[in-house]
Amino acid sequence: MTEAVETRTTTYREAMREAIREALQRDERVFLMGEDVGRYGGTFGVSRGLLEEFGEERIRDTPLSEGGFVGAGIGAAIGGMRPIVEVMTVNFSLLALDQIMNNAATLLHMSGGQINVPLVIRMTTGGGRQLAAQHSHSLEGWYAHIPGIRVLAPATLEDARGMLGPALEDPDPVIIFEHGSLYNMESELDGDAPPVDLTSAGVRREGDDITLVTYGGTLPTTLAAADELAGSGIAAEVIDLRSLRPLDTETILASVRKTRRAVVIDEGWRTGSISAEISARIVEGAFFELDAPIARVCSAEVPMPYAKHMEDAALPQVADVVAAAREVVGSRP
Amino acid sequence: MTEAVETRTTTYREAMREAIREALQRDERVFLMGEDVGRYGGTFGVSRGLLEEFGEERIRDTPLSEGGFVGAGIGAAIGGMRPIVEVMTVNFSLLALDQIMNNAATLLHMSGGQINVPLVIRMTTGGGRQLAAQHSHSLEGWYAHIPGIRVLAPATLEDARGMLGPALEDPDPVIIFEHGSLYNMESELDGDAPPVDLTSAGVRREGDDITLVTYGGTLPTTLAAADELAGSGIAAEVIDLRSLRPLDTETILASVRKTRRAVVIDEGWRTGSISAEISARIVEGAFFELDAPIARVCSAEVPMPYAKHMEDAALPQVADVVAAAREVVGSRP
Amino acid sequence: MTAPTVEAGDRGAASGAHHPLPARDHALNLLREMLRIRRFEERCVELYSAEKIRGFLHLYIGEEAVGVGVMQALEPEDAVVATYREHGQALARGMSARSIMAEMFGRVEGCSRGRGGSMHLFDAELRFYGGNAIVGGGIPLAVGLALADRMQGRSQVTACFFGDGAVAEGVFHESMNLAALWKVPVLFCCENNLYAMGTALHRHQAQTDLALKAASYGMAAYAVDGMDVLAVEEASRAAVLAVREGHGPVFLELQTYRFRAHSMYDPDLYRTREEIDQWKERDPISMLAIRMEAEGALEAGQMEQLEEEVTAEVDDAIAFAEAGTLEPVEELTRFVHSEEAAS
Amino acid sequence: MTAPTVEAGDRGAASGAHHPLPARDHALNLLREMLRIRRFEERCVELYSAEKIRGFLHLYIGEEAVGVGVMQALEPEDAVVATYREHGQALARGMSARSIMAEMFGRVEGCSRGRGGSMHLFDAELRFYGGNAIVGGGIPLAVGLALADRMQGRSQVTACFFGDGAVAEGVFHESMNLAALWKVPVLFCCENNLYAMGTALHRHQAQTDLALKAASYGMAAYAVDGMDVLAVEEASRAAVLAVREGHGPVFLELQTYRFRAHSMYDPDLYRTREEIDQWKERDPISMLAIRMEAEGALEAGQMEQLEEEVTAEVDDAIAFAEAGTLEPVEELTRFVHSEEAAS
Ligand SMILES: Cc1ncc(C[n+]2csc(CCOP(=O)(O)OP(=O)(O)O)c2C)c(N)n1
Ligand SMILES: Cc1ncc(C[n+]2csc(CCOP(=O)(O)OP(=O)(O)O)c2C)c(N)n1
Ligand SMILES: [Mg+2]
Ligand SMILES: [Mg+2]
Repeated sequence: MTEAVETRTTTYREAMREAIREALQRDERVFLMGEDVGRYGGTFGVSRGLLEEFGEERIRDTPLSEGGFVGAGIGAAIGGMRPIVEVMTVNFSLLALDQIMNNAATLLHMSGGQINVPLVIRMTTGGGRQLAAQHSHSLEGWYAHIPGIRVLAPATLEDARGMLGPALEDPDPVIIFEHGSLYNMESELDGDAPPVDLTSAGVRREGDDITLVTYGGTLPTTLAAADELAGSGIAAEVIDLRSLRPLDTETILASVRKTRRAVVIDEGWRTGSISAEISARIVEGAFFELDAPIARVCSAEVPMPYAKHMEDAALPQVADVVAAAREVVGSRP
Repeated sequence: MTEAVETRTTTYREAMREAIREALQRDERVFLMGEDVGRYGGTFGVSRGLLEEFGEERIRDTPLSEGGFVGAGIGAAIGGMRPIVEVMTVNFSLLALDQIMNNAATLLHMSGGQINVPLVIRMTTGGGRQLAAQHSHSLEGWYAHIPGIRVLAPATLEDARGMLGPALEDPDPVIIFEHGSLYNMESELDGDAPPVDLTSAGVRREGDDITLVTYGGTLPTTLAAADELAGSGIAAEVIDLRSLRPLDTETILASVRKTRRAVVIDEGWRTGSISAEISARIVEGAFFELDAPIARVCSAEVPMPYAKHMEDAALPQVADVVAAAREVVGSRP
Repeated sequence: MTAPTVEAGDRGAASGAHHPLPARDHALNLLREMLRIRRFEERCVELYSAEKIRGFLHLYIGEEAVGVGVMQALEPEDAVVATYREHGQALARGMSARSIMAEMFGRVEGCSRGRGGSMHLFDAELRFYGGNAIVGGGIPLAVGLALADRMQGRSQVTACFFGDGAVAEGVFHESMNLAALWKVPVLFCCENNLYAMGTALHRHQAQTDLALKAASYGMAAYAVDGMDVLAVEEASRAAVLAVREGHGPVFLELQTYRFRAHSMYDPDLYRTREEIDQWKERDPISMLAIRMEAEGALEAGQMEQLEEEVTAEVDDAIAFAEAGTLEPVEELTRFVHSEEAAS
Repeated sequence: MTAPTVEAGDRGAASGAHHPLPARDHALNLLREMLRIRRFEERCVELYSAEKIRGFLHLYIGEEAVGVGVMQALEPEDAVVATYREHGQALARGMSARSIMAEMFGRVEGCSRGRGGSMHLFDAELRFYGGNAIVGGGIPLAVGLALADRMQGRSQVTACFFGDGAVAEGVFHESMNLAALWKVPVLFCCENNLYAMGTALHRHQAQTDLALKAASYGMAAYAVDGMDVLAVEEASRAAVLAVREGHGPVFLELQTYRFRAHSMYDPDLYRTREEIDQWKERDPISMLAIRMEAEGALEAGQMEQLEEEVTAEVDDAIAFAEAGTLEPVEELTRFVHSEEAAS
């Protein structure tokens, strides 16, 4: 007798909510805390309905005190709970960065292995919704710089649904970045949703001519670019990093060794973005197998403007990825 | 009749103090503010004596409120002053990062060119003094990621003395990183100390075999490594970035085009350090002129341990630079 | 053994009845200013639905007495620091409806060249320093602006607006301490509308008496009826006078209410219809109009005339915005640094 | 029109005379604990000069009554969060002089394997959670630890130490509000030693009455004579009782003074010799010893015996540290993540 696996069409937002709900059901130590996660239902609606289901102790609205409640989440994790702390957006996480860097990421090593911090922090990231300069950052690359934490960037419904469970099982801090433009993304999702692995990158499309490396909000852009490139006979392999720390260098290098060419795409400001790290690693690991310089498609180095045409010009677009890939493919010494 | 240019032996600390004193003398709008800059004389003694000379309005001790007084510095700059804000160390600057990113760096662009912020922020950076995990960060690479600010890293007495003046003349925010291990560095310094340029990297040693790119606290390390390499017949060119934002890509590329090999050295944690950016730029600009992969020598990806032998193991050492350079020079496909 | 105590200033009286109506022209002006904000924003809602305005849009409707009342007390050379909910302050400070509307349309004719949108209105000439969308982010700026004024021997005042939610942010506390310690000329204007997004005051503040909290910094602090423009004006004038004379900062808790949702994205599920309706009975615009009528300060037809004037101004602003142009994309990197930058 | 007021709890009396001497054994124990800290740290100074101890070293000398007094009120299952000036708390909490000294020698036998040094002492078994060198950085941790206790239905208390300087940090304010709002079982222990490095209290706080400031969060707050170990113990016991019973957090301002410079780097130029000498007249150790003698609770020769015991303990700790080994460099990356990490 085979069980029927139920599949339904749902959204990234709902997949995330489902993951949170399941975690709350499975483990009494889990609770969700952050600004407006309760009565408001979450700024982006992720936690809508959970307050009614789980009550205000476990769906805990906080004051506007990013440093304070992230620090409290760290303390609660040390104290035996399994907090999911929602920092409304990465823009505001700067106010909690000291706590994340100097406590969450550091306590275990600094205490000689005594104090681990089983904390999950979720935040929305990215631009594209005309929210202007103070609400459009993509700073996940900064977090990927910090030893002691794991950084995840689910770009599919499977990952939105599947990453939280294993993240909560990690004895150390995990940060999950949800790109704001993904919440309404719809697709089919299995009802039984097995947990996913947190360490390896995913090959989202196979191809032999060039490797396109990306993650999160620019995965749809990159897949669209690969489609377009296919139209002109360029077979692009698309790698979704999934985990930004640790980086799955092996999967990237395996692909580049095959294609001998790479473009890295991310929404951070170009200088010092995570694309630079990917580029440096490819050079370190596959220099002699490269046929062309590695290109990066990133955001323009400007505070994000409000006007749509300017914001579009600042963010990586399908045409930018296509153009960069074409140039790399055509590159000759 | 030629004027005698007075030269004297002094320290990096005194050179910096001299620069501050001169700025205070020259421009009434300049004032210094930060934790313990006054009565204590500055944590690292940089401002000792200035309170007595300029009074407490202009040498302004602040409470422990990094976000608050950096924000106040931004406001004062907008209001017509020329503040020098000392954030005691880069470790504590995380508490002011929101102000630096979302106000100082952003206001001009976001206001359509109306509100510029002529602010200078100074801070100590780096490890090597057994101050452990919360006092040994090297985060200047993060600051170099932010559009709208200039980031400087004086590594010589000339630059310690000469960069502040032009930084204060910049109508936009400038951040100056002073590596803690440099303060006691002694050398000769001209009495008349002409202001230096803030945009170009410096070639601190010439060589044809390999380019070593670094800045700040790792410049002495790198120069020592170049000495050692010279002993075994490898002529290394040493580039001191001086400015981390903007980066003087041209000087780096010109050198790499000559040597065809490069190692980048910095004290940040390897993943996502500024070395990755330098590597990516070299690949973008001189890929076909490279004979070997670019290597990076960075800090180990751990919170900095207290014990000396462990800290030494975590930080870039002369031997590490020498080994990396040898490997790059010996690299074959 | 003494029990130390903090005393906040007197609470504002609950009703405007205690404040004599000012000269007819001035009263009419207050009414007009509030009406401009109300009608301007009502049109913004329509324009948002029509997708002419995008991003986040936070309305001031219901809170007009606060911005209008405070601005009466400021001189042209004073400074203002506001939040993302700042249309009201911007209009009352003298920014044109045209430049604000064009900004929200993303036009280069907008006050910030279309780069800021609703949350980032700027006008350097009016010393209107934004438009800050990080909650609490503008507060230390105000301290610094005031410090600069004092260090340069000017008698200017900086008015700094923020919400009740901002009182939970660390930077609020740091700024209050700095301002009180250094006795800088800031007027702190806390717009207590009882909610930070969907979180009610008593759910985000252990001490809901915000004036009292401010007083614990050794600062003069007063709670004021923020639905009564006369009360706000009076309190602001007294406060600004004290600040200007060098007595250090003053804190006003302006007790008000937003009639609309937090932003256009907010389903507004955390308040009851009754609560909102109760507050609407204290609508600052109708309260003033009714009182002026009762005291013979508003003649028949005058309200209609005001409405017409205001409608014309808003229509004109929309037409201006519609006719506006887009900043050339080539200018994307302009103003990352100043054009006169040293190098 | 009412003037709202905040009332802090009664100020602690200025002298221990109001607190009856406890049972002889207990009094002797208090004396011994303070003496351990004093002698331990005096040797640290020598060892620092001898370059056996490196990095930053902050001494608790003069403040011993605070750590020792508070610890009397805690049970083994309670938690402690401390600062970089935490030798005193660590010793009084029951960490061995050996493990602390070895830590400062950078030995793997140290409480943090030599990775933390003086500023980062940890002992998970004693629920001693650091050793935090970011001023104010530990305060929200304490709120979270207490929240975890409450959510898990335990009646533990978390004692959180920090200095007067930390009161200026935003995160202090955020944490006070969270703790009071959620009524979590934290005992806030503010070690007011009148200076934050070289900056005197009145130069960094607009409101120098710190208990009063805490009270403005609607929290019980008391100022206590921090040079009198009996006063500290009494206040702590009462406070811990209230906290444990679920009445929410309590704030103790422990008025004390450090007899030494801020750290070994500090030239200590910002205080007068007279001021220091005046405080030394209220040395917590000699005050208690003199009183015990006067009341017949300290016999002839007992002090000498205590000194001997303590000297032996410190000698032993130094010998232990000297004989200690270094963590193998291969272990540098160990414990960046937990060893049982999922993947
Ligand atoms: C630092 C920060 N955290 C969170 C947000 C998201 N946010 C925007 S407005 C708001 C509520 C602010 O409430 P309040 O200060 O009372 O102002 P009001 O909106 O009521 O005028 C929140 C949580 C933000 N913009 N900045
Ligand atoms: C966030 C932060 N800012 C600055 C410092 C540097 N610093 C270390 S201790 C100290 C003074 C703290 O004073 P206080 O809180 O009164 O504690 P005390 O040292 O007097 O015990 C300062 C400024 C720091 N460690 N962390
Ligand atoms: Mg509000
Ligand atoms: Mg102190």
